[in-house]
Amino acid sequence: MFYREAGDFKTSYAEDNQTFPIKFDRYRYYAVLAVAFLVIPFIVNDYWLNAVLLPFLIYAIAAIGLNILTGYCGQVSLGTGGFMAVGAYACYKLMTAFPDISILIHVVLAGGITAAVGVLFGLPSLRIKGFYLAVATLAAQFFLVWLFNRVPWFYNYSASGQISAPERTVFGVPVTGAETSAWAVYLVCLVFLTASALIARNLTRGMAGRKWMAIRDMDIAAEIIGVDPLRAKLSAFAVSSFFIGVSGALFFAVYLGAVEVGEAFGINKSFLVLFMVIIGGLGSIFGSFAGAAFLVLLPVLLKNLLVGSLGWPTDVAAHLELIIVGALIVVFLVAEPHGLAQLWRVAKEKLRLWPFPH
Amino acid sequence: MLDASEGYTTEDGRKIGGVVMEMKNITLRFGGVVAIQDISFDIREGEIRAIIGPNGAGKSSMLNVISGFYNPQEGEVFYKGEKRPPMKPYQVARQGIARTFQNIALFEGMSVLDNVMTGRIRQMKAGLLAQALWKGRAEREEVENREVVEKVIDFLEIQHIRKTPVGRLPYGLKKRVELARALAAEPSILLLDEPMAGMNVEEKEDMSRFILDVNDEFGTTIALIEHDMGVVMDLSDRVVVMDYGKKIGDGTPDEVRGNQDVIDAYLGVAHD
Amino acid sequence: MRKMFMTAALGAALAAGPALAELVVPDLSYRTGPYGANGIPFSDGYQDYFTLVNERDGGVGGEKIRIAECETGYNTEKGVECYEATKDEGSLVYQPLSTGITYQLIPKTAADGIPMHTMGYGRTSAKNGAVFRNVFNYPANYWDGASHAITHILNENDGDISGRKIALVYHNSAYGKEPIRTLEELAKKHGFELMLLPVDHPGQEQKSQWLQIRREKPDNVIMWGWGVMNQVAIQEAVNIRYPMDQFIGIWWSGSENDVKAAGDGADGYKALTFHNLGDDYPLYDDMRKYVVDAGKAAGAGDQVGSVLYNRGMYAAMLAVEAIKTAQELAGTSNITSEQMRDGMEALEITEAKMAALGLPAFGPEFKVTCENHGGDGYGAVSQWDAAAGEYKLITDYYQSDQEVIGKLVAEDSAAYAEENGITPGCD
Amino acid sequence: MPDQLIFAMEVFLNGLMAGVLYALVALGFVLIFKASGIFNYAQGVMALFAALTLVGVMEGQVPFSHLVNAVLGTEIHHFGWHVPALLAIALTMLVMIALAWAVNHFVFRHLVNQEPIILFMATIGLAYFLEGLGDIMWGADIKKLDVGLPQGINTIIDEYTYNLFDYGFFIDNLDIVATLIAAVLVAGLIVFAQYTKQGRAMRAVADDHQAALSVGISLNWIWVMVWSLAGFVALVAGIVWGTKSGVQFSLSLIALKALPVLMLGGFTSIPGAIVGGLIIGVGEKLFEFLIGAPYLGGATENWFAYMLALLFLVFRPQGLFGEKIIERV
Repeated sequence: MFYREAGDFKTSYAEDNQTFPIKFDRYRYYAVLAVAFLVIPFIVNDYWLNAVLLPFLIYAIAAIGLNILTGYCGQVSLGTGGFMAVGAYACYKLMTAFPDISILIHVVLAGGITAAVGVLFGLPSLRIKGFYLAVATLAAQFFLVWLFNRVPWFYNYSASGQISAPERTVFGVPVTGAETSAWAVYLVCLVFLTASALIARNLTRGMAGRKWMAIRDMDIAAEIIGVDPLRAKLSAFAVSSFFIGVSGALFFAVYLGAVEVGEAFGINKSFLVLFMVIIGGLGSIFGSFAGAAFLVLLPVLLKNLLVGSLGWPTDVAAHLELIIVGALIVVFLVAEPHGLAQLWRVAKEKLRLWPFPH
Repeated sequence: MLDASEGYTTEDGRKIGGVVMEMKNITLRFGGVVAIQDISFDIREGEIRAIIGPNGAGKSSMLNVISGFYNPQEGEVFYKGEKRPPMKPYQVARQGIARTFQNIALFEGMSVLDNVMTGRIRQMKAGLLAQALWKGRAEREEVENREVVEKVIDFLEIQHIRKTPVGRLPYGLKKRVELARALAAEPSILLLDEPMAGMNVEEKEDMSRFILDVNDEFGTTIALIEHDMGVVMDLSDRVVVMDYGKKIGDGTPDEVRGNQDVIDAYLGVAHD
Repeated sequence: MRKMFMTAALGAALAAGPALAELVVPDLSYRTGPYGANGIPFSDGYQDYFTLVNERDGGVGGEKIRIAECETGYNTEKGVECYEATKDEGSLVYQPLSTGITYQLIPKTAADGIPMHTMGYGRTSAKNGAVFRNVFNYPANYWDGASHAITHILNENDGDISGRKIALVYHNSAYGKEPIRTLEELAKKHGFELMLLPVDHPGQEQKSQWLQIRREKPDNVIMWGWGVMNQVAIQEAVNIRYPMDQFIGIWWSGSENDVKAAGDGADGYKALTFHNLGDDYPLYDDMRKYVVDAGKAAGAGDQVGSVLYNRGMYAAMLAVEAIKTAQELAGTSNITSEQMRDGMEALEITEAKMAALGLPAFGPEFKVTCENHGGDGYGAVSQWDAAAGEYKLITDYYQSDQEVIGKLVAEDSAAYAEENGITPGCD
Repeated sequence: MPDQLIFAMEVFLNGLMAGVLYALVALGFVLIFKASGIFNYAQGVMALFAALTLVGVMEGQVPFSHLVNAVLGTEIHHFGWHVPALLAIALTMLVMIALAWAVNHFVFRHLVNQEPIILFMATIGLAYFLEGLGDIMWGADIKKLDVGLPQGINTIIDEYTYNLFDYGFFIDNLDIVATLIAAVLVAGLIVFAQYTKQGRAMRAVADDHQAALSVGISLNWIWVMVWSLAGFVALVAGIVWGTKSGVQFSLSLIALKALPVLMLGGFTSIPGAIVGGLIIGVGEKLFEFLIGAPYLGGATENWFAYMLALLFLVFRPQGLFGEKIIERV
């Protein structure tokens, strides 16, 4: 009734190619954007920002990146933490070396540097496939973390070995350092996320995306119809690492402000982002959002429910939280193995036919 | 040195041009097993060329040599008058050779439209940055190539499943989508690997019609493999017959039909 | 109150909550994850002391103390979440018990005007209160610890350790690397040879490091470990028959958890400390009476008197004393976090005070000033007695090498001030 | 002999021993992957869970006591008895079998024919679940595990090598015992797989699910059995590693040590796991000794194990014992 495509005609292929071909979807998308850009900045407070919104926005960028590699190109990677570290340390070195250049440019450059590193570690993907590749990317994870910990140049020879972000401003408003305001930080991350999602969407609906998916679905056939596997896989590694590098830079500079490589970008991070992508839905930009939201929000909600409302001891709550998250993952997979995005798609398809499903 | 000048006219009056591809003394081995032994033949512009033979005759290996998936140990491949150096399959594809597969090799996770669009790889050259921004060349290419693809979709009568994920389609339709993908490439040679395998009579008739129409309408050169003699003889202009990796016959369907070696191979005379 | 927290957490109450007639002390604890075994006793001790003060004295200056516990799992992101969830409740002082979380909170607490006490961990140069106005790390820090270990070795060798070989086995992280610079300076000063042996997280496999120690036979081994790394290191030291009395751990490598798995072999292992051990103090009688036996203990209530429990309790004791000082200074019992900061900066711990609390000679005496947020760097050495199953103090409290450390603190804090545009000052 | 060479020999031997410990963990992965194509991320957590349960049973701990106390306000902790090690191991095994049944019944039975990545994801959920369950059942404190395995330097080897080279080699008794246990375990698994009916059924399933079904083998039954076996291997690994470092959370991280072994030896080969383990153990220890510690500042073992496996795979993608892959269309 409310959600339909009948009567929603296209008169050109360009119209049919757009991101949200159905009018209703398009309006909802504008509404979400309007709320995100025009409403939330005015009501956001520190708790919501730091506990929920910032991690969500930043992890969503990382999840989009990993989804391009794993969901679209079919190359399972467990090196996300290491690549985020590259982004963070690149951003730190740029910030401290060129303090006069805008932090926004540094973040983008950090993404570029990460892309280059990603391509380097993507080379083995030409020979190694499937879970073997996943385990091979762990080599990148462990090596990069060791490197940033080992070589003092990366942390400017500071005594503690931690890197901390000095204050930088955008249009005169501080977005890193101690004196930031919630709305500014939020908007910076939101802009990066929106841009990332748009770019990812453009790439995946065009020829680049088709090449990646062809490699994912059947690499031999892809090669025979004209896809150069080397370039397709490496471009996926590059684009994916770019986003992951951007998210790593934001994670360090804007969200935490100070990080230590082993703790902030350890193997757990790699797994966490992979979980987001799989739970959200492989090969779906929306899935990246859903997965990030699920794994950022759920623990916070559970904690507030169990500790805040029910008043349980924090350790019992923390253990139960693990049990519940684990059980929910299994329940979701049993209900819909293709992730939250697929659940959403199915729901939409039902809605489209409602109220006359037959 | 290649004789590209001569052509011939088929029974139904189509003009067949010069040689597009020539296989010269091809030998392919896997370890100790000889899959193809010293085979030579050519494919001419505009014709429907068939390679037939019983199971295990080396037909598929031959097709894989043509499409660059296997590199033969001996022999030479000439394409459009030039000797083809050893190449990766994707490079061969970019020279304008498209193919279908015996066991359908579609991209199951993508929609029919996207599958057919992958056929346009050769023609779409926008850089990654342009694609990321969906501006300029990238946007223009998407629309222009979509128009070509839509023509192919119309031609093969698969408009109604345009946006359906391929994984959900029945077998016969998948075969048709695969043909569409190969056609979308506007190839100079179209290779069909057992296009009628696993089909019932009706589907076979449909497929035969499409093959003939393609050849007729776009003038596409077609090389196909089939082990079902009957269909092949009706379709093709010239036929190569293989058995146990050797060529045992080459000529028009009528010539081949009369060839004693071919009859023996199909009737199962003991080899000595 | 729980409902209150819930609404605040869900963002419905955006404005600062109404004035609360109680003093809120957040406890960013970790009872799960890789370091849960160490986080539990510390948090139990921290909470039990506040409970004791509430039950026995009716709070501090008539104000009850409310503990807002939040589980971090030793994870920096959760630590930040916990900080944001508790800071608007009027939290007086943070004690995150994690170097990583400390680093996140240094700029945040500075901006929010809430003090943080990083007792024996965190950023060492925070000792310089002129730069780090809101961070306190009394009574001792890592660089003090490094110096304590060397001084102890000096004392045992009649003041001459030139030519000795001393190995540092450390957790390969920011925490583990803390003592290196101090040790290098001290090596120059005293002429010993320093051998560095990093162990990667989590430290389950240390065969390579201990084979190297067995081959190169350093005269002493100093350890900067945490979590499972401690147990494995001590077990490996026992395995290669390293003389345990030449093996000295930092205070985070000196809990019962760390030595128990190695059994009798660990007898004689030494660990640094900046507070006293055991439960032979008058205060513990009250603790049993008012808290444990009354069923009000935090956690399982089975940690009383363990090293880390004592440390948590000591931290709470220092916090309560700082609250008292702050109440005196501010002239009100219901103090704010800014007033708490001033109280901490004016804190003075004397033997008389500790004795009056029922904790005679429990820790070193010290006085906090703006220039010195870190105490005077007194520490002592304890030794594990496997038969009795307890650590015993074997030295008096002695001071670290202030000459070497003072210089390092000044350098590092100046660098931080410059990088972050802080003008050092004490007004 | 030069000192450096003697030391290298000692490092080599210790590397072999470490390799056996890695292989022990890797075996559990291989069993499940071979029979069901599931990459069981939860194998490390299973080892932790098994070890926690074993200590809990031995010490007579009341399961869930903390939760019960928190909810009911009671004060229960221990039953007050101690169970002998062997009996406790048997009881723990029963728990692991029950776990195997539950895993199959509630999770994988519903995920038949799903893609490998989905199955992998399900084991991640399982890992979360077990981690929380283990903690809530037995508490998060460090537990000492002592089932009577010897520990410490082996004096016979020490003296013998001392007479030979003037330098006594260090070999840990626990490592020697672990090697023996691993040998018995592998021999047992091979005998089981080759000579028992269940073992043959298991191999049939590993080869071809459909074919196995068609000759009347119950897949459910085989999977419960395989998960039980993997549970048993996890228990053994938990005992050995738990004796070394105490039983606590980090025990679950030993899985990370097994992954490079799997890469090298292949996910489906038991001899691959053993030989891969040995290569990784020796490789990382020798690298640390020869290059890592003297030139790179140490702590190189973690990444070097993966790099070694990665380099190996780049040159031999089929792994140690795999056959050359011929691609077809």
